[in-house]
Amino acid sequence: MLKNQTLSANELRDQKVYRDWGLTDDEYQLISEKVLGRLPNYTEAGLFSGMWSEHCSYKNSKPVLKKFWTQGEQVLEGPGEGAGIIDIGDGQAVVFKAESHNHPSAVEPYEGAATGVGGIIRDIFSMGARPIALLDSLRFGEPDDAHTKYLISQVVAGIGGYGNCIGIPTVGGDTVFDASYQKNPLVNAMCVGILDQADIQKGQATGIGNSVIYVGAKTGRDGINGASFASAEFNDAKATQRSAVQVGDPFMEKLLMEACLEVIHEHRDVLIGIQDMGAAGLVSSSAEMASKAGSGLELNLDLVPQRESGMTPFELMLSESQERMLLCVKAGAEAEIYAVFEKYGLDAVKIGEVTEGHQYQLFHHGQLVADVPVDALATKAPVYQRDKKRPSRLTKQSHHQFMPRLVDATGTLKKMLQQPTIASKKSLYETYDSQVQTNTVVKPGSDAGVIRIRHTDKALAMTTDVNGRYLYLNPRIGGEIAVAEAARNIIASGGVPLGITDCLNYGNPEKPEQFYDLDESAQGIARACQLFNTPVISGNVSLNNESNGEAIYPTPMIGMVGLIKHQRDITTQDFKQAGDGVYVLGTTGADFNGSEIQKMLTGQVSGELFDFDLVTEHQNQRLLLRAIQKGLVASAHDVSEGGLIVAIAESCFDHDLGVTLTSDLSATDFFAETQSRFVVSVKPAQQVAFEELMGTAATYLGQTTTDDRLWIKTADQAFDLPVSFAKQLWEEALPCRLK
Amino acid sequence: MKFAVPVFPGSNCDHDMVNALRDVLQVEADLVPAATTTTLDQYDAVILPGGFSYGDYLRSGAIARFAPVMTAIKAMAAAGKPVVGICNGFQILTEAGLLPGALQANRRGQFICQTSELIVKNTSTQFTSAYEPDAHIQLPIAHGEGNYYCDDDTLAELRANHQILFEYAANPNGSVANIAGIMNRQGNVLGMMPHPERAVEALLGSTDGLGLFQSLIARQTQEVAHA
Amino acid sequence: MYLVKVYVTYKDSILDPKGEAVNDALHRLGYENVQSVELGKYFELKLAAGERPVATEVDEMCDQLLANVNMETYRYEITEMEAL
Amino acid sequence: MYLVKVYVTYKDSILDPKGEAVNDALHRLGYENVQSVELGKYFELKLAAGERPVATEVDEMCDQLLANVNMETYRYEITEMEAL
Ligand SMILES: Nc1ncnc2c1ncn2[C@@H]1O[C@H](COP(=O)(O)OP(=O)(O)O)[C@@H](O)[C@H]1O
Ligand SMILES: [Mg+2]
Repeated sequence: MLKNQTLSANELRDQKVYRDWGLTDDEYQLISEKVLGRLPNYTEAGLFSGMWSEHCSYKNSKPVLKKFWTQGEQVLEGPGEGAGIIDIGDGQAVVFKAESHNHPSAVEPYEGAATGVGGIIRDIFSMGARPIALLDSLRFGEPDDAHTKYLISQVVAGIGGYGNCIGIPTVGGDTVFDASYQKNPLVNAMCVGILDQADIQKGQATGIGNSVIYVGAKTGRDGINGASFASAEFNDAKATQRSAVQVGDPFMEKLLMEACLEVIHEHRDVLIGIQDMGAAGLVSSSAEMASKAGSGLELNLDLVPQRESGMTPFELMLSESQERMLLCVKAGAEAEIYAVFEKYGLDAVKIGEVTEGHQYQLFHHGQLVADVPVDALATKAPVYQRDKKRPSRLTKQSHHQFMPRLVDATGTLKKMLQQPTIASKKSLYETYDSQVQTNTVVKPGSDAGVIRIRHTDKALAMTTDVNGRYLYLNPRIGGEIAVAEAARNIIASGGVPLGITDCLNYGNPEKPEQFYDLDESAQGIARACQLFNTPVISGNVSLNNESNGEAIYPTPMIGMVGLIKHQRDITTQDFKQAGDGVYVLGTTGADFNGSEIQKMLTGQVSGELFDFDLVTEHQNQRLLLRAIQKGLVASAHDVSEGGLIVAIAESCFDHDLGVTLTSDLSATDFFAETQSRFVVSVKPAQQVAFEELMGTAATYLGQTTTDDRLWIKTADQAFDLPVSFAKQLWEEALPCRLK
Repeated sequence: MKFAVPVFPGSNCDHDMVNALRDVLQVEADLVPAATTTTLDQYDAVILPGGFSYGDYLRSGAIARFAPVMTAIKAMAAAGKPVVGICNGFQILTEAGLLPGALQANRRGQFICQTSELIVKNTSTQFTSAYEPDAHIQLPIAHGEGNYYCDDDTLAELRANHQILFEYAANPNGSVANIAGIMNRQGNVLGMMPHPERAVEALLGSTDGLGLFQSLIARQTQEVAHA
Repeated sequence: MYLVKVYVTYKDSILDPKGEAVNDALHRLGYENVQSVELGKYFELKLAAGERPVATEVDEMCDQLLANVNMETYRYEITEMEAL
Repeated sequence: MYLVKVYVTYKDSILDPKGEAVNDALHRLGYENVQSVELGKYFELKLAAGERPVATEVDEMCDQLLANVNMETYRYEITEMEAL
């Protein structure tokens, strides 16, 4: 697997082995000529390949990420650390981040998904926060072939297997099926934590002579150089050169989490920095900790706890064995720290110390095996400004807006409810423990998951969203909509959006047409974030999601967290009782390009994306929030995929209520995916006040009933079917397809 | 009244249990480490919490049953004090032989998290006296191995002695005779898969778990009054 | 040094839900010839020679931990390994 | 009819958290002689004779379902059973 471990520096240069690790000839030259002034040896070249991978260095995406809006007075810690932090008052803060594990999950779905969850949890507790919730955003091919079904069941099992065992509730996510993701499934996991602001940690190593302590699982030959593997395009020839698959050990991580939080809370006077070992394992965590602090570092690799014998420095430094953390601790305080880990039955070993100067030095069997400037590894990777070209799919796009012709409104609705992307995801999320920690007020199944903050009147709402089809038709507007939709879900749940994290899932940025998608959508995201006052506080980039030259839809997953100031404002999507008034907030247009109905009827999405106005979106959101905060709203559901009719049907299901509605819209319009809309129900006593507040923004449609009947009279046809039957179609579609 | 809640490595509903006891039921409750606790004499009752003790890597509860605290728990059970196991706690109690039978993987092989309707089958016990006979209650379940198994003789015995306290209204996991919770012959050791501690606040969806704790507390208060 | 292979399976009278699931999955994949599947555990232990006979130790370990004798049975094979 | 016994174990280099947990538990119980534990799966399949050779079928079933070839290896034994 990793042959030629004994190559000399010259042989390495001549045989260009570094290319297999993802370093280009130019990068190799830069290292030899500018950074070191000599040829790197085998280990050193390996360190650079890990640290200069896209995953660690963001060398292709940095110019794009700079466009994000990261300010906002609520931000305590923006992008850069393990995770971002936002003030939520009372001396507390919320910490969140998302991480993609697309490639590992495509190769080994159960463990890939599980270790994705494990990794994002470490990011959160390494900041000093206790993880309180998980979300998962999944994209698969159409659930028809055996392999896709296998991927789905294994990925979902892996996410549940890790989260359930460690005891963090999975409270939300989104799941979309489209042929675009057939060969490149997306597995993005998000973790949310809370902390007291006094406990905020940094991943840094300062103070000459202070100790670098390794804690957690032993290092094995798993996931070696995974960072550069994750950054590479898939093709079948490469499949053979994988190193060992990483296996998650959630039990170990549970102990590690408790031990680290205990150190952070009770030994803060001697703890200087803490960081998880994620991509590029030991080298990335240690080099980043030293570089951030402007320190040098020296590690003795013989002291690294090892699961296997005969591991080389290259393997030890680049292994991505899971469930490991790195601490920097005041000299002399080691025993105090060891005692905490010992209590949890975990390894904790001093493997090196902070040194004078700025060199990064590794010793192995008494020999100096690497000696490079710390910053060269951590911050000096080249940054590429990639070429950008408007893709031909956009230049050739038709301006024509697709108009479905509906002969049978009810029949179309029945079919729509069974589309995998529209159908209930209950059979998937029911395998996740969504209630452990006993703070979950709103479980998966509504617009956002809601977690109360114990001993306060507050709660946090959280969601993940993005519709790749919209970005495929217009990356910039699609990017705006992704943020808008996330905000809509937070608002509908009674929350004020606080900020976002993201996973930018794209194709190969070296292709100008792919880079166009990345760059344009980042600008759309940035603009929307500024308007909604939701700064980007953390995120992750996953490029090269391509197979055989074909990229996935541009899919920037947006993870958003909002603050619900009073628990009485918590709102869910389901109609609450018969006799309530049903309204639609926002106007409906003939917007069908990129819609679920276009996909359902034509098998694909095409044409120019419909118009979208961020300002209207923002106004409608504010209006709904005000109505919720005034106590006027019984239920609120954002309108997204499938349009108004799907939103109304979904609102009926939880309490098995019917509706009798009338509208001037045509039956076809009920499938339009015009943005900026909500379905709202209001108790009779509050309808006057609600209508006064809404003015012309909301339209009355009718009432909820106790009848088992969804009945909507439109301008042309009626939707008419038993709610119980609609619900059955919607709930059984996915389990049936996945059998 | 004072409860002990042992923390096994990998327990993850331990804090939930203590929060329910302290914040909602206003009784004393301590977390006690399973590896170093050898006596529970100062407690009136013990509740083994849910979670994945030792990762549940061999069989759920199989490794936990050897934790040092188990000696103290067995002593408590022998002394007639209430011993309750919830979810993983139930699995540990069966592995330890304090309750009959065993818990297997769910019939469909998947973890299930949902609200389950239960029927309270025997209300003349110290765990269920606060419920109406045959009451239908809603409690969350969250388990991958909650499929209760016992042989026919054991089942007959459980029935004859009214040891079955909770039955599922709609069997979610394949349990024999829809069993969700049982007690021992002596009536002081209870094991159940559903999570009463997740159902003690209306904000979180159900308060039907309160009855179990209230039954226990009422019984204990009576005993103190008698003494 | 000994290599001990331990096989743990359900007792005959006990329904094996995991085995059933595998059986169904194999049928769905088109392996109609499969009549039944039982899924058990397979342990490989390396054991240094001690004071007590190996078989006694293994029996004890199985009874205590490796199998749940309420529902499972076990059998094992012990082979002596060459010292390295 | 055939009885097929399939043994699935982790490949070298792959972490086996389950085996580790059992190993630690055995040590805590005082079985200090235990040097290592690996925990794998053990299948017993009953297979009716079909058109294709049994071994071919078993190989396929292992590759497709019974083992995860990314991380596991398998071996099997096939014995012909007496018709009853
Ligand atoms: N993979 C998943 N994990 C957890 N919850 C999920 C997942 N997929 C969907 N859900 C839940 O299902 C519900 C519907 O999801 P979705 O249709 O994406 O909602 P929306 O369109 O309002 O964003 C939400 O509550 C969501 O959290
Ligand atoms: Mg929604």
